[in-house]
Amino acid sequence: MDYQEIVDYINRNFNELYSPDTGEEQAEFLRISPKDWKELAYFLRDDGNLVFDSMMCITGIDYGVEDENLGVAYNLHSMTHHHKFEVRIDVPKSKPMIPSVEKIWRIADWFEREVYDMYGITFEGHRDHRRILLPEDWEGFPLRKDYIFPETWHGIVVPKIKEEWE
Amino acid sequence: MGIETLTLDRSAIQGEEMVLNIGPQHPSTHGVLRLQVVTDGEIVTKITPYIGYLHRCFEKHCENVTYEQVIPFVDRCDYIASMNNNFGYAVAMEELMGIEVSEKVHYIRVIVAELNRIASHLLAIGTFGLDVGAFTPFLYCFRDRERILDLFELLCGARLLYNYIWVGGVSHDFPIGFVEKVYEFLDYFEPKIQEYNDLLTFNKIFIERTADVGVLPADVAISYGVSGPNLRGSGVKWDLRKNEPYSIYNKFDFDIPIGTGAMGTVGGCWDRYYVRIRELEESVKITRQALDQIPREGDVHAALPKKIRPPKGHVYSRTETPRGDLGFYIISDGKPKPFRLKLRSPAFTALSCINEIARGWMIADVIAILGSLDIVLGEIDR
Amino acid sequence: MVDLLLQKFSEVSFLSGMPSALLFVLAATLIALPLFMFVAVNALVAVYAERKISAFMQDRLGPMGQGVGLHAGKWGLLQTVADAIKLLIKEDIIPALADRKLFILAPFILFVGAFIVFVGIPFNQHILVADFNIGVFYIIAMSSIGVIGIIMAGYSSNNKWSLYGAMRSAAQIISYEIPLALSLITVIMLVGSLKMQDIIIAQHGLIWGILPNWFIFNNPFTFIAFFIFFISGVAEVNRTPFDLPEAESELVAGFHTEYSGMRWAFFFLAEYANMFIVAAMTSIIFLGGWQSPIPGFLNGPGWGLFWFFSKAGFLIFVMMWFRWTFPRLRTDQLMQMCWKYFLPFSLINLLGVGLWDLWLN
Amino acid sequence: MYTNFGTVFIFVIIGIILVAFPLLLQRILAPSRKTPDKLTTYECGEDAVGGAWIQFNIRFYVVALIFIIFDVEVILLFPWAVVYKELGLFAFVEMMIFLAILSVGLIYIWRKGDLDWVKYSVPYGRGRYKKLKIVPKQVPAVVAEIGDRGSTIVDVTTS
Repeated sequence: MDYQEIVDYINRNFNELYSPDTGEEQAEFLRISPKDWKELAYFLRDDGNLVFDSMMCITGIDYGVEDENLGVAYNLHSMTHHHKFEVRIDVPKSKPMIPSVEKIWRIADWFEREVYDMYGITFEGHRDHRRILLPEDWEGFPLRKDYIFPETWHGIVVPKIKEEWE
Repeated sequence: MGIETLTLDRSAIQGEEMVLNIGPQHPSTHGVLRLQVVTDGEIVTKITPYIGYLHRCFEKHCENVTYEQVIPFVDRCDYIASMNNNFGYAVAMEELMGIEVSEKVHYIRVIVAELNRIASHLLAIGTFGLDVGAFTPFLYCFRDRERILDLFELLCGARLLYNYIWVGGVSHDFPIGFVEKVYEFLDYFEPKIQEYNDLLTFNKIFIERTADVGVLPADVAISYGVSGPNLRGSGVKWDLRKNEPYSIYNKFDFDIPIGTGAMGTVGGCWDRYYVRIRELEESVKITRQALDQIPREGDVHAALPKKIRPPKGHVYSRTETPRGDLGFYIISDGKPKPFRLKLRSPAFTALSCINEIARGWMIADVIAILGSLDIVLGEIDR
Repeated sequence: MVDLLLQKFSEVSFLSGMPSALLFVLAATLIALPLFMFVAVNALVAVYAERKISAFMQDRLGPMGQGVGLHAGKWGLLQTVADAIKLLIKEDIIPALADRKLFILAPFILFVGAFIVFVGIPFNQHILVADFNIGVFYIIAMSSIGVIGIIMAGYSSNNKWSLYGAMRSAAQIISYEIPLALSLITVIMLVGSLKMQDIIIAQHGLIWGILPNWFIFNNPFTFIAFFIFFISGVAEVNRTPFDLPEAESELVAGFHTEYSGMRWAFFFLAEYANMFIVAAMTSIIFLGGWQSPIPGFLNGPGWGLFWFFSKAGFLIFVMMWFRWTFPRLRTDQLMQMCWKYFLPFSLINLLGVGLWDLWLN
Repeated sequence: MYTNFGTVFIFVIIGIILVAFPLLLQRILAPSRKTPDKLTTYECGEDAVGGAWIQFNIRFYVVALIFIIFDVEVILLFPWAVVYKELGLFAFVEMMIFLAILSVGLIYIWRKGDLDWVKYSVPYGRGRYKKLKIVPKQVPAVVAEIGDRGSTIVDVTTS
């Protein structure tokens, strides 16, 4: 199935709940709200026509300093039917909470931890919700666009690079 | 998806549980990985990997440099297979920008990528042998890997971090006589595979140590996003070069070796190891075909502006590196710097399943299982 | 040897007035010093040989040096000497949490345990420090003192890796001692004496006119016993594929992780001394010791030394060959190999040798 | 006049002196700049979690016991082997009966599984338990189509 067929199929099963993204990006992904995610995730994995048994990637996105949303992109792939799909969930920066799919695709465990580590998005229901790449006591979420680099860490001075990276 | 929980037979007398750190300074963690294991005697009951010792903020860096300048950073992610990483990034960028590169560039990329795959697998095989205590195969592998590095040095001046495959082409054409040298290497290398088999693969002790150990069933592997030789070792015939051909891989005739459980259960360490050995042969096959067909004439650069400005949009593209699916999620906002660049690392996903498959085994087995997963910490920590 | 020296002393005028106990101590010391030198030189040579052999097996050159300046001498001959000097001037570190007394004592026990075994080894017809009437038994007994040193080292370091190494070593060495001793007994049954020289002399002559009458060729059961003995011996000295107590890819350095400098050097010396002991014992018991392969050919005391060292040297080479070609076994496989294969086989061997002997006589 | 063991005793003393001498030499030659970090126990670069002096499960109590039995047996065998040629058939039969009794013990321990290192189970595959009952797991149809999934899940109830 290609992208359009998958969207239609989901809409048939979910009562026309989701509409394809119509933003200016000519993007092929489905934008949903966090509350529907868990149910959809089970459907995507277990439905006989979709069988997205493989989670390729989870990417956290910060839409910019002005934008009030953070996004998470889930890239799915089916090893059975050889089709792909992308789901994107936007959450407000004030309350970044997304249900965890760590029990559905086991790899989501580490990917979600990484997104939390870098963007501070909390994944509800994650059994091991910790930082993964950064030290446990790191402050702030470095991949956010408004992240301010720390001067020191545990007394170690971070060398300042004067010139612009270009 | 069947994720079974481990049950322990606690009828045997229990000692105190000991918390043991394997790494970051340990001979066989393949970098600076720390595994905190809970052991009961020699048996490991729980493994908690701690990563990030090599974290270099790759993704944050990428947001601050232009698209061309990302390539050296990509090199430094998987420093064992830099060519393949460059290749993956170039493929992703070309998909994002919708450009087509010339025939010759495709051939050059395939040849260097396959050579680097051989080099990377040689390292994996050698260090795996080292992990189970065989020292000699390691040096044999390095001897042959050295020849590939010499070829790359001739090609682009660097031995480890090549910065060779660029967006829209490669940095420069093959030097004179390079094709003949590669032929020469392949003729030299092909009989050597038998040497590894004699020395290590079919050694009785080696089989005892690795077959049946650390079994990774196919469904668990897919659920954990394990890819590449590790997934194929579990008996899943899945290779992006064949299933989702990128570049010109559909022009070549090659097989996808999978784990068959010849020496034990499908998906054991031995299967993962043997898939790599078999892939050496396949890579030699592909390289030979590419060398036979490569067009002599042609430009190796696409007509690109000095500063690449991809159109607004996003792409998720993945390619097959020696370690598995290397994915790039790139979002462009039309400026010369990436808005967001995420690298989906195959070794990251492979390592995440270590607690699942390695508990219940002994310390020696945990080391062997870790070796068989062939992780590169530079790529895990990015 | 001691008696011989005492006899010599009695002929020297200025020594004759001294008390005999003092003379005895003097004589023993005069033998002990060269023997110690031998142990040290043995380690130097063996380390150099190991480096070169491993290098040639691995398609490289090993230590080399040429030209002027600081280097390891021609063909790297001075490499091990440089190593020894480096170890001597290295800082000696005892971890703060370690059990100091045991930590210091361990290398003494390990090394002295290996050193006194040399008392019972006949190098040729005459060079044998003390010809015990229980010679073989003495060597078996003394060579297992080393394990106490290993356990002590591992335990006292208060390091988890060392503890693992020590525990593995304890289980391994005590287990392999049984097949080792049982295959030794097959030979003693045929000789009827525990004296080392008697065992060697019993191997004089030829069988079927072609093969030397060594116990390895004596009958099919001693042939098997030879292999059990040798492999168990390799396991006793913790060499690959049985180097679990110091498996560097698993246990970092096993029981001697915390040792450095000279203290570590004595573990090292003891390891190579033990290697020599195993090779020497195997060649004495199964390969005719200092006897020439052809009776009456090149048979003097000097040639005796030559034959003894070439046999032992070959077996040491085989041990190195093992090390650089085999992967390492796992603990449970190691134990199973001992208890499930070697032990039943050596019991059957015992039965077989008994029947063979009864049938022939 | 002086026994061979007297020589051994002197060798022990000389051995101790010869080990102590280089250690003293090292104390003179080598630098000694101790720092608290240098004196910590090696734990792969991390701070050690707990010490090593714990109750350690070596899982070899039974083997330790059989070792003692067999070692005593070996000691008994040495004098027997020396006089074996003189005593002939009688000694042989007698000792074989003794060995047979011990072997029964070995076989018993073997059958009970005490020679196997552990009774732990592993999550997937048979691992060390070649004889365990294999319960074929319900393979999801999806996965079955992807490739030959040969691995099975072990029933962890040891027989």
